[in-house]
Amino acid sequence: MTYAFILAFQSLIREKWINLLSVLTIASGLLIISLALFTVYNIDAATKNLPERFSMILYLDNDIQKEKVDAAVGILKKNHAVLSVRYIPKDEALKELKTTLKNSSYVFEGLDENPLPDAIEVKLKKDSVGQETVRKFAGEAMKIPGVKEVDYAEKFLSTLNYLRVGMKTIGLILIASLGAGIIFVCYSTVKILFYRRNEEIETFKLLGATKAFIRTPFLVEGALIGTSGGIVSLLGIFAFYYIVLLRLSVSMPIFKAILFPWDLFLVLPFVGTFLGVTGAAIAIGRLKY
Amino acid sequence: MTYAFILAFQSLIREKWINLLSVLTIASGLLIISLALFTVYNIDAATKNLPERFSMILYLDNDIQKEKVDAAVGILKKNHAVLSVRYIPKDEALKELKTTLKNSSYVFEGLDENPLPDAIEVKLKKDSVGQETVRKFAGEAMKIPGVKEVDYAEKFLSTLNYLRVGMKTIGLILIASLGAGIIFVCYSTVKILFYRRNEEIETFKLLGATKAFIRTPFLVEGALIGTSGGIVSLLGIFAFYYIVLLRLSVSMPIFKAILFPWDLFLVLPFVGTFLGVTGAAIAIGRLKY
Amino acid sequence: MTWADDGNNPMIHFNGVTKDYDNQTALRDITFSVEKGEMIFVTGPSGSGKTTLLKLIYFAEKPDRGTISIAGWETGQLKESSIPFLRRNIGIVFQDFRLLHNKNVFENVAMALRIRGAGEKEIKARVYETLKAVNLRHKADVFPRRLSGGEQQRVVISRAIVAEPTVILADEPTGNLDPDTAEGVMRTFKEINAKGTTVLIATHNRELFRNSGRRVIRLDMGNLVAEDRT
Amino acid sequence: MTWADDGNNPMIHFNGVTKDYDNQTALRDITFSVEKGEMIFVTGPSGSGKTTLLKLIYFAEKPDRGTISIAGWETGQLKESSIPFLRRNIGIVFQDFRLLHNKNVFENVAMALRIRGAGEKEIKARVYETLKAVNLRHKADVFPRRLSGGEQQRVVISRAIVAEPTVILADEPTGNLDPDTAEGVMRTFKEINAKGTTVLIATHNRELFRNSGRRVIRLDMGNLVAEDRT
Ligand SMILES: Nc1ncnc2c1ncn2[C@@H]1O[C@H](COP(=O)(O)OP(=O)(O)OP(=O)(O)O)[C@@H](O)[C@H]1O
Ligand SMILES: Nc1ncnc2c1ncn2[C@@H]1O[C@H](COP(=O)(O)OP(=O)(O)OP(=O)(O)O)[C@@H](O)[C@H]1O
Ligand SMILES: [Mg+2]
Ligand SMILES: [Mg+2]
Repeated sequence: MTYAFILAFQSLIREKWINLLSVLTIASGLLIISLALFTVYNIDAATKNLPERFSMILYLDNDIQKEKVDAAVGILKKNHAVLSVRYIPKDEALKELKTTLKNSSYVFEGLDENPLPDAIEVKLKKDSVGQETVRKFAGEAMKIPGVKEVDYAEKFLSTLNYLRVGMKTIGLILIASLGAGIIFVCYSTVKILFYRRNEEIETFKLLGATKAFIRTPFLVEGALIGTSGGIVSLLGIFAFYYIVLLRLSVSMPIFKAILFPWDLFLVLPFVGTFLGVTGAAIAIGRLKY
Repeated sequence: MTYAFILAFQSLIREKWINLLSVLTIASGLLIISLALFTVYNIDAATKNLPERFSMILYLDNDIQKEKVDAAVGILKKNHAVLSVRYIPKDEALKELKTTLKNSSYVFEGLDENPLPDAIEVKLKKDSVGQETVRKFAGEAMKIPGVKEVDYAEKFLSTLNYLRVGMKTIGLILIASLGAGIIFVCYSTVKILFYRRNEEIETFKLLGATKAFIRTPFLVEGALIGTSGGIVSLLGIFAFYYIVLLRLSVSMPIFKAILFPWDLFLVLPFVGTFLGVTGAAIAIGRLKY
Repeated sequence: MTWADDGNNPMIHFNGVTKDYDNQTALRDITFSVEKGEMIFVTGPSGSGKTTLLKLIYFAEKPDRGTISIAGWETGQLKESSIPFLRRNIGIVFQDFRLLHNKNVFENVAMALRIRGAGEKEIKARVYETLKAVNLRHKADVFPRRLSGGEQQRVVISRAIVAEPTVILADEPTGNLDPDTAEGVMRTFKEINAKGTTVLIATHNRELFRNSGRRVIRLDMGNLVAEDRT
Repeated sequence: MTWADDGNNPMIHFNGVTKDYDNQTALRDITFSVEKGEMIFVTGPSGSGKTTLLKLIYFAEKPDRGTISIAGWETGQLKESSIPFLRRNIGIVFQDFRLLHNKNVFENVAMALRIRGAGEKEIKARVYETLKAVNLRHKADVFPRRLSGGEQQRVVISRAIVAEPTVILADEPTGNLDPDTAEGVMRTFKEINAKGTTVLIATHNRELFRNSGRRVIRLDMGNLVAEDRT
């Protein structure tokens, strides 16, 4: 067993070119997959809380009575899709509008009557923030007595939808193709290593070596190459984080919002080991005497 | 010379594993560089026209005389940084505000006097849209007689700045590291090929082969591997365009705005050839008798 | 699994063995036996099938017809997983040497023992001893490509005998050796044979078996044409 | 560049040549000459320096002391770029064969002509002719690993003679050949020599030069110990 390690190390040193190439190929493959996962992870985290920002405004009839408002709020609160309901009297609405217009607030200076209607703000549960459900909900809300008009951001909804679909599509394509690529690299690397030492292996067999004796150094080698690839990709991820992300977030505060899942990336060397051993095992295949 | 091609093809077929690996590695390297360039190209195209959207509003004193406005416009037009100047009388400004507020336009229903001031909209030349220049310009504009206040979007400027710096940084890092990577792959591929055939080359030399006779098949091989890599990456780019981009743009119209520089990508196979031959030449190095 | 000394079976027994390659018959209907502890020669012109005969004995080729038994093991009924263990009882001097070019002389010879799982101390002692026997102790650290043809051949001989196998198969073991060195090697084989090891030597160097009193099997174009005692 | 027949220079001339390897002297102060059209033997025990002497002649090694001239060319003053052209005048039978294992027998022999830029038609004609001379015409399409040891050796001999070089260097050319085949090969060498080609054969097979009347150079531990005519 120790001799298998000696043989594996000897061959790693002897074939340094091809090994370096394999390690770097595997590393960059894992790196790109990680970056893809990292991006997907962040987009996902960012969009997860987006639905909270979505709200609908129900404008009520002019001079509506208090009881009618309470009844409407009651109906809305009973709806399963609803997260929260807030009644906004017209005075409050005017104050808000003035804040929104900021510099131009003198628009309202000469105003002596509030032209705004009373309104109810409704926030929906995360799951219910979709184009279909929202449209349906709006239809139902219109039927509530006292509701004059329903207003919400159509565009927000469609953008959210696009983001999710686009992210899924690109992410899946990238990860699937790169995953296949890495397995292929491991496979062909060991295949080459194996093929190169065909003659040596033949001699080993003729001298009476068991299959395990021949196989073990290759598996060890595959494991070492895969693990190294994983470690290098981990270093690459760290470099990416420290050199690129941290630098950028100094000048661009948006980057501070980016989440960096350490624990997820620490698994990279092990993924490398697994891929390396698997590739090696497949490449060696069945030995025959 | 024809025999060199025969030898090169024989060896390509014989060493199909390592060659496939190299071709795919080079292809993916070129593909990623292309995608990076493609992204940079598009961000660049998109941000190139962003400065056009930037404008400053100079609010003028209440009840300002026509002559004073003309004088101010004259001073502004003389400034080198200025692209266009537009006088917006307060009536026009109110109309615009009403359009902007759309649904809530009844805010202004009871209004009998226009509370807005007259204003001048100034657009700056592309080159002058930067945080420093704009700040300086605003300072100068405040000194013009009749100008009460200068308003512009600070945030827009800083975002534009970030976009440019961030794009440059990430793009440069990506392209530099991948470029080095591809040269390394070509180099080490041919190095391996060369090293594997060390014994064969030794025999060739002893039989009286000239250096050119030995070298040519390797250069041909390097060229073929590099070119194949380039072609595969080109196919990859096309696949990316047709499968990913076109699909997405059906559901997400934003993607329709993306530019696809065909002519730029058609150069890929030649880049591959060049890299392959260069790598091969470096790897063979000086032959010695 | 070791070779049990199971009664009175001959060490090597060929019964009507035929071996075809792609478009050629290398051996045709060969029948012969080698007794335990015998020393026997196989001779014949170039391409007559000597190496093929040896390959059949160490399971590198399978017979197309006929049966072969080695120390009582029928090759046809042998499980694949037993082959390495049976091979450990055979020391082979390959005609094409089959040295490991990325290992030095010591490691080349030691490999025969490592495969058998021997300990470091035993390996050192025995490898140096056999290298001394073929007069190559001073080349232990050298890589095969830096050896002369005859020196390489002697490394192969060392590797074949170092693990003290039950049978030694030597294919043209003196092709690259001068008469004096060849005689030394033959003396070593005789000593090993005297200790009970079965030795089979394929050669066309008639000097090796002239007047040795040993049995000689003559092949020609794959046929066994004569079996005689010199 | 071809070998001009420039007057009365000997074909091969060694003058006080010494060759050291890492920690060992392979040849010590060797002086001898081979005339044009001569056939000469080099003999000596295993490791005595025969192969090294041949390597010096075909520029695979450089002498550490002394001078070597081949057909009037001083090896010390030779430009590196001339080496391949000089080598084309030398046909070499390597002791370790140096066959191209990924090319069949025909291509192996043809390589000697391809390197010289010969045309396809000439290549076909001459390769088949030489293969016939060593009795291997029927193995033209076979890859070297599927040949017997003696067959491989004959392919190497074919390759050495196919381009009709001015000098033939043969290193143990009959080590894997039976006496009859060996005699056939020697006859071929003699025929080629009769046409004016210089032939130098390194061997320890005394049969090859016994009673041949040719000059024999004897090496021992790197020293030239005797030069005699049998
Ligand atoms: N793997 C193979 N595939 C096809 N033919 C083979 C193979 N090995 C040997 N042969 C052919 O079988 C015949 C016998 O070969 P073998 O090696 O047994 O001869 P040999 O007696 O050892 O000859 P030599 O003295 O030259 O070594 C030869 O004609 C050879 O070409
Ligand atoms: N490349 C090398 N590096 C170091 N030592 C070498 C090298 N080549 C040969 N030697 C040593 O030089 C000595 C002479 O070797 P050479 O090959 O010339 O012997 P030889 O006469 O051809 O022997 P043989 O009959 O066994 O082929 C040997 O001891 C050998 O080990
Ligand atoms: Mg043989
Ligand atoms: Mg020699």
